[in-house]
Amino acid sequence: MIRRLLPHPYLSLVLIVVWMLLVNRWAVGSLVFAMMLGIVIPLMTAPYWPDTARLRAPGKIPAYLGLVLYDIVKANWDVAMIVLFKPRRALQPAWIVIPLELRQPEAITALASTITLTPGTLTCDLSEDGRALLVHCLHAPDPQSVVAEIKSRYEGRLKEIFE
Amino acid sequence: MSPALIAALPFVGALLPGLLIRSGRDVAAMSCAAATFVALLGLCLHIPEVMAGEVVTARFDWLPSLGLNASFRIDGLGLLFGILILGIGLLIIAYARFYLSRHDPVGVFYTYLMLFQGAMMGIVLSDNILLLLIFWELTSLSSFLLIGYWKHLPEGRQGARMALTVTGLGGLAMIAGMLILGHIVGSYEIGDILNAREAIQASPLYLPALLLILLGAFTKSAQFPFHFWLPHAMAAPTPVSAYLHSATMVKAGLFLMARLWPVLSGTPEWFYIVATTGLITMVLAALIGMFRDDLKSLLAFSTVSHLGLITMLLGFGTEAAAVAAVFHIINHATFKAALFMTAGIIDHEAGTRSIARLGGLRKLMPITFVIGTIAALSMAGIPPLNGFISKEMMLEEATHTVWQGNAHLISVMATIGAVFSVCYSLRFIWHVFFGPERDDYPHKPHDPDFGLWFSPALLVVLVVLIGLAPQFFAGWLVEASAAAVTGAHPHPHLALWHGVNTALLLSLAATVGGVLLLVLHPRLLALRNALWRPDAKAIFDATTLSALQLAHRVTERFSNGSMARAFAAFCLTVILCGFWAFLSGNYAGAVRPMLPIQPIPLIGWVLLMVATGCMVAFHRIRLLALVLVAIIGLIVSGCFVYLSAPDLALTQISVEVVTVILLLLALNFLPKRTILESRDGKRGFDAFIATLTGLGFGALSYVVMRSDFAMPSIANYMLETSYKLGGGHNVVNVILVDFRGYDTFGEITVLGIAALAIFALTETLLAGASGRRLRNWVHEERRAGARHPLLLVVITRLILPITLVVGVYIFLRGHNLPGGGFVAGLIVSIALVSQYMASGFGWAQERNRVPYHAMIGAGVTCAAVTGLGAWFAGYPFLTSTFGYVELPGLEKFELASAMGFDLGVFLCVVGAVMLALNSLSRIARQAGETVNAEPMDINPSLFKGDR
Amino acid sequence: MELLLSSAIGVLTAAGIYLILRRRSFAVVLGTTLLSYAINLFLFSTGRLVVNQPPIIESGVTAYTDPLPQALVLTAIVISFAMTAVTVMMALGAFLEGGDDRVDMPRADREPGVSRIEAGEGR
Amino acid sequence: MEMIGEIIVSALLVVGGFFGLVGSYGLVKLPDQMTRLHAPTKSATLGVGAVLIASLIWFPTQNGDVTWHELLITLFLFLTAPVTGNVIAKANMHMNWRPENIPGPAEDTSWSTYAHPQHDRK
Amino acid sequence: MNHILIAPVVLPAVMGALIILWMRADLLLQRVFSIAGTALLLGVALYLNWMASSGEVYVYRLGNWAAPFGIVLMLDRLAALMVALTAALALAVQLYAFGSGWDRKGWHFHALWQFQLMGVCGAFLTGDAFNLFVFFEILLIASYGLMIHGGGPMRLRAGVQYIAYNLAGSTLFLAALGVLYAVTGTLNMADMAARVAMMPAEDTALLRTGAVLLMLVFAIKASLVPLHFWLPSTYANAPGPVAALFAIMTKVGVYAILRFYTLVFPQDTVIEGVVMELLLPAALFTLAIGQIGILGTRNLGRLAAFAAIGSVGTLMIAVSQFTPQATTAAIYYIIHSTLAGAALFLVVDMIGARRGDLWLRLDGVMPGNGLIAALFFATAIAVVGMPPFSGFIGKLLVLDATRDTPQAIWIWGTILVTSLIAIYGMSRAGSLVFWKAYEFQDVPLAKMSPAAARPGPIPTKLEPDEHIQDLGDAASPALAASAVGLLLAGIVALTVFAGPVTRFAADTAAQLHDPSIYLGAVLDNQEGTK
Amino acid sequence: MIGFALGFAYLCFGIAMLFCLYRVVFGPGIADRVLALDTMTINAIALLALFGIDKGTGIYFEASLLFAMVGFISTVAYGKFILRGDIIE
Ligand code: NA
Ligand code: NA
Repeated sequence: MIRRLLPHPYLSLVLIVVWMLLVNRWAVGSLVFAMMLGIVIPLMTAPYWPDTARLRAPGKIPAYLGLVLYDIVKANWDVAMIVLFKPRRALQPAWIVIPLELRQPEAITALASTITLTPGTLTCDLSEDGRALLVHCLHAPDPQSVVAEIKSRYEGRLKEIFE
Repeated sequence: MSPALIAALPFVGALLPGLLIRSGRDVAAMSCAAATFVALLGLCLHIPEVMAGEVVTARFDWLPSLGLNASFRIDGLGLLFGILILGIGLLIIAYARFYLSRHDPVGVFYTYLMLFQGAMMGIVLSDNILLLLIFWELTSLSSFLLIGYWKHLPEGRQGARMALTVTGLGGLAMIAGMLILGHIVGSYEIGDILNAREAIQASPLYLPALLLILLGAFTKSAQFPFHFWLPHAMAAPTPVSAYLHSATMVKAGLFLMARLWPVLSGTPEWFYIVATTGLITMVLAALIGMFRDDLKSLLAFSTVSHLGLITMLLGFGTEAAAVAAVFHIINHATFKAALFMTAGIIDHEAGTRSIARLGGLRKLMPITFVIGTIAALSMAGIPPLNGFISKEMMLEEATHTVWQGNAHLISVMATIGAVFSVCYSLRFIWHVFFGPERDDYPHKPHDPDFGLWFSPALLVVLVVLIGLAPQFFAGWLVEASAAAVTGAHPHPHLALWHGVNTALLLSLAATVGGVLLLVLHPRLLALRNALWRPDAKAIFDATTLSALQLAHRVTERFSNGSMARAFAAFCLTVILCGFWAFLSGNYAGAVRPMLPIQPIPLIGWVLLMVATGCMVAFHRIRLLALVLVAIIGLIVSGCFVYLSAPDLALTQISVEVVTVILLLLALNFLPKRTILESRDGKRGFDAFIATLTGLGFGALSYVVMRSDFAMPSIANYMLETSYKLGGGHNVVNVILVDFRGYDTFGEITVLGIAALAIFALTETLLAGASGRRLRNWVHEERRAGARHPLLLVVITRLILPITLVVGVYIFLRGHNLPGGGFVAGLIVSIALVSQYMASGFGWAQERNRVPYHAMIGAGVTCAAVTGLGAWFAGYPFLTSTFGYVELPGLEKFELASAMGFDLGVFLCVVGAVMLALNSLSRIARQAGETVNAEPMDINPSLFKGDR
Repeated sequence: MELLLSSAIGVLTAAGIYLILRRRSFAVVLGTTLLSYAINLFLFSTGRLVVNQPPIIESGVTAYTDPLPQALVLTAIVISFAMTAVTVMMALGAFLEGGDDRVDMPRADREPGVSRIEAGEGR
Repeated sequence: MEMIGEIIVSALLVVGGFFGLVGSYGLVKLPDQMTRLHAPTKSATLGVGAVLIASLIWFPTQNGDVTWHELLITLFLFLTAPVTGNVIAKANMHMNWRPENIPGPAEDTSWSTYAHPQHDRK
Repeated sequence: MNHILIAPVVLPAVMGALIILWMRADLLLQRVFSIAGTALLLGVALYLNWMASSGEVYVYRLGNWAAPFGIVLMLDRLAALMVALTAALALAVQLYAFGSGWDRKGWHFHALWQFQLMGVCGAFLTGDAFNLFVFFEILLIASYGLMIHGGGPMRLRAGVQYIAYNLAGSTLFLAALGVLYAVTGTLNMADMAARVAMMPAEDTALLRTGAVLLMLVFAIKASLVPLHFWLPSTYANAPGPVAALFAIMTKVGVYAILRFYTLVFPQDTVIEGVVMELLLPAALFTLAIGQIGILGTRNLGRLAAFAAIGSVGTLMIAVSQFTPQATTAAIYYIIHSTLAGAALFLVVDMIGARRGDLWLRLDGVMPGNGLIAALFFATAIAVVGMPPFSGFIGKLLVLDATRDTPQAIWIWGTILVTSLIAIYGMSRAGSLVFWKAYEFQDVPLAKMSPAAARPGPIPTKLEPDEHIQDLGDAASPALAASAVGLLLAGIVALTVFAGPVTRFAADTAAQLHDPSIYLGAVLDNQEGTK
Repeated sequence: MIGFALGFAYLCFGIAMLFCLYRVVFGPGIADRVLALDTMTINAIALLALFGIDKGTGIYFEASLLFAMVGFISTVAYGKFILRGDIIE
């Protein structure tokens, strides 16, 4: 019953937050309306999200987000320096392949997004069998270390959260 | 019987053959004859009154403001022509019954004939010149139909068109002439006009009116130089020729001259134009007629000649000449109709009308011989036949007439004309009936049945009787009609014998000369064949052909299907007219101060300029052009934000993205590049026009922005009352859903219609040739495998619901903040589009439960019903109301009826956008697109175990 | 600012007209799109230019820009969107049916018995 | 308090402006299409993010109204940036790169951009 | 407040919406409801005429807003007449569409038809300049849909031209409205009139520009040379009944010119002469180009289109005089040319269905059919303005109304000379089409079934899970012919009752040329509004 | 101080816009231009936010939000067009 009423509970939560951010007012009426939306809209869009995302350890999400945020700021600075000061010829771009252990689409998406959002790396493609990500690095003198860092720093954590 | 009824009877008769044709040819003919007979009877009943000098009138108001009324009159002239038309008409109906073959559609023939008869009766009985004009043109039309009656004959088609063109030309001139005449008199009633001789002849417009009216009369009566159409009208069946082209229609011109004789004649202009034209026509046509080989052609030219004779008489402007003219009208009608019927009999029985192939018919066709000979002798003016008398009168008048101080010119010329006339008349007799019998006639000739010779025989009897006792048989009619023509009361004494006078001597000379010419005919013919002579038909054909080609060229120039030409004309027109309008007014100068230019708007301006320039430079790379469209749209939206129009910015940017998506969908099937086709010169010209237009419009907008409202804008009221009376803080939204909600109602209808049109077009395309072409479609471009990338699909699963929430927010807050039903609809559409882009339209569509058609219908209905709701409160359509509602436990919120309206807008927008996308997607699927089973290409969670 | 906007309107118009004068329907569509930008800006500017006075009633604020042209432009935008959609579709249809995306009517529209190849109007 | 708010906001604005500029500069400076793709999707993200956060902080310090709208936009940008980067990268791969010049994922497979989806149905 | 004023707009709108909502897959239902809707519209229109005949001008204040702030609908004699003409024309032509089977050659014919009527009626009734634009767009977009109904390469190509040209026209419309608003600060036509009358004489340049640009917009709709380029291919390629309905479309432009330049910009205001000086030469050229086109074209469909242009020329000559007498003539001619033009398009369509094409060739004769030939000749006579039909009377009225103008000689000369060209062209066309072959027996009318020969596209699905009901061979040539007969009957009635009609037209013209009642109705006495 | 910071940020994003324009004009590829458009959108959002701070109003929030959505949708659309031709297959 709950499953049928709330096909994607986390989505419902997100929507409630989004509505409250939108109306910009903490009032009971708004919350009630937000909850109505949180129920109705996922029901309406449920056909387009047929399978369900499982979260094994949702509690670890904030820590992960903090880590990513920190990495974004740090990497931004690095990339800025590269852009500003590194001569074109000294730039060593590289394609790297990241073998995936994650299986859930949502988890892979999270990983890919993290890679893209942290400057210097960019998720370009998924392999045909879904077991590897193609990542482009702006400046990677040592591509293998990048692969290792991504796998340990992000994939591992995401695996804990999702699977 | 009322004159109106007499004029109407033939038209009633015209309906009968159509209704009765299934009963057979005889019934059709009988019914027409009956109608004609009744009309004739009705007319004759008025003879006593007319003889007593009365004018019988009937009048119905038709279009009094114009002066066009259905007024009819019977006076002597009308009586004369009426008797001719109906009397000869009766004979023609009988004659035609036997003349037409069983293959000819007789019902059609009689209908046309009766239409014509009615039109003629209308002309002669009209008491209003505008009404007369109507009947006048009707004769042209019905004669067009009759000449073209034998549709298989090309000469029939050409002759009919020629007749219509020439008489149509005259008719149009006459319209102008009659309108001028009516303008001078102040009335179009003939009764009034006939009393206004002084006013007319004193008017400066007299000459134009005269010329225009005479142009009509001359073309109708085939006067030089419009004489050429009549012989070509001989393609009509002989009964038609006999009726229209000898006895009636061609006399309409004469009738008109006679009708207006009291007010138009008597001036030098009249004399020189009319008499001279008549004289030339008489002589020239007789000369041509002498050499014609075709019997009907000979008769046609003789008709032209005789019409010229009568015209000349009318042109003399004296009462005696008018009497002669009237009398000759009668005589000519009798003998010429008889002659045409004779020619028709010969054609019918011998199978040819060519004089060269005839001869010696005297013994084979004795009855025809007698009839034809008597009629032809009358035409030649041989006593004691009626033609002689009127010709004598003509010569008599001619001797009294002085032309430019020359006392003999006219009589000499008239005599020469008479010589020719005698010649062709005798030739008709001699070359057809006399000489040896031949053995090479197309058919073995013999006299026809009684039905066919009865009518001409009757006419010939009249020829003889009038000749022998003119005063008894025709005097009264001539007197009455001459009285009507001249307006005086002449008492003509018609007699066979006037004693020996100049006219008789001239007549004698003419007869002798005619015989002499007949003897010399073969040599003259050879001489004439050796001479160059203008071929009127060739000239006419060349004229019409070049007119046709000219018209074609002009038409091509003004509609050659070139869009660029159309647009160039459009731009130039707008620019020239706009400049002219501006410069011809008073410009008070720029009054409003300008806003200072800030750096960021300046950068925006640079962006816009460069992007627009790139657009022109790169437009042939179509995808790039679309990217540039998006950039321009972005900057324009930014401009709206900067200049205090947040709602505009929202709408502009969301519309732009949907537009780009539609364009991308279409571009998938269109060529990806535009070929460079225009030459440099053309591009230069286009650039010139574009620059001119841009300068003009830019300047206009500058002037507008620097000017002030001449009077306070109505927008101030809206700002004041938007919240108080409209219940919304967002004035733009209140204007949209309340002040000008009706506009918005129209606007969403436009959107809905657009989607319907797109859908309908798609279906048509798919069902037609395009559908077949699409089934074999091969995409030009190499395609990647990334159909539904995982990343996109997963993110969209979040984006879609979030965007929907945003849509709800924008929808609800629109009345007070930027937003509203329209933008919300677009946002929801965009959200759905993102879903379709992620997982494909087909896949997503299968999960959609709302038909888009229904959304559009429901949207329009919802808006309309919200609007109509106001009726129940007694208010006009779209009157909105609002209130503040408080539900327990929740804070107060506003509920405006305009929200119902906005909901309609919302539904319509979503339905329309989605239906359009649906259509494009259907095209793609027709072109071999498949529908994916899974929402994403690669779903690693579905792959179990190791690879 | 008025100069910037009016010159922008002029340039958009000129570019739009130039594109409309091309011979292929896609360019014409692009041209009409540019033209509609130009006209929207123009219509908007008839309320005269004002910075940061959006027509949204707030207490204490007295100066607002003219809201009426904005409402008119909104209507115009929507309508021109609908028109563009139909034009695009029709251009696509004409291309699919006729095999080329010219806008000029071929001679076969006006002359009997002219095939497109003959008239030099193939793809 | 107001002063501190102003300082933070100013700092965030400067930071945002800097990264925004650098991101777009990278678009001009970087040598090929793949490297150019890095600059804007990152620096611009932080650049805009900083400005939005500045805005988020600015309003409460000025008039006490808290507005969370900017957070929403930031969220939205962070959510969508990976997708746009991904799509443009794929487009680049499709248009400008041959599969041979990119390291392959494993034996027998290729990157999805170069693959052909199998499970389509008519 | 009389709610019936909004009916000519809401009725077709709701009818169109309902057709989409509930009957989109059922042609029979569509036919029934569509024709019922049109008939009802005609009834409403006649009632409106009865109302307007009192001489009063009725106002309907939408949203209950006072003028000039809200939008108003205005009913005067002219508006009522135009609405009635539209409804009558639509009814007859709709019967033809049934009879010829055109309505089943594609989708949404009836919905688009109703929306087209909505647009046309709305344009006639509105009293607001911008709302006029909106309704122009409605009628245009519906006409785009109708114009390409049935598809085909040439028709679609012509459709692209039609829509592109009119997009440019709409752009110009907005520009003109923008200028007028920027000067007068209002959109309500009556209010604008009042403000124009008070306009200072030293600042007229912008107002003049706006007035002229607006005139050009209407000139496009009316297809005045040199803004006529869109018309020939459009009308010639449009489906017969659609082209026939379009006979009212050019009249919308003419109506708007009449309305605006008698009400808002009458001749005696500061913008004096600005329109007259342009309009008359354009009208004369239009007449000439149209009539020359009748002779110069090689296609019967284009011939009908050029005839439409020619009729606009004659009409605009009368309009350009802006005198009550000339306006009377114009109003009479509007009715005449609408009926005659529509009838001509229908007859041409019948010929096309019969003959396969419409080229005017020597060998292009159609199998004889007396009825079609008779209909063609009757229509042609009406169109070229020969007696006995209303075209002649209309022409007389125009000639009569223009005789005192300084340009009379040009006007008369052009009208009369081009009439001759048209007569020759029309007779040539008719004789080429009907007279070449000689059939001894007529092919029965029943064999003429245009749509039956070419079955329409009937897709299996409209939207998912929606199946379409096919009426099969739904064409009825007799119905089609009677529809033409109805139009001709209208022409005959217009001829016979020319007196009463011109009296009505004169009253209408008088009302137009004395806008005080109109202005008073809108601007004074606004009790009950918000 | 905030004024200077605002001016600096305005300038940065303004110049950033011009940098994007450079890529629009000189490409060379279509993907470069799409990327430039995407970046422009983001810069525009920043400019909107700056404008809001400058004028002390939150009224332009909806526009920013919509810019973000539209930037995303159009970039994906162009990308899909390059990849597949049909963007909603
Ligand atoms: Na709004
Ligand atoms: Na992005």
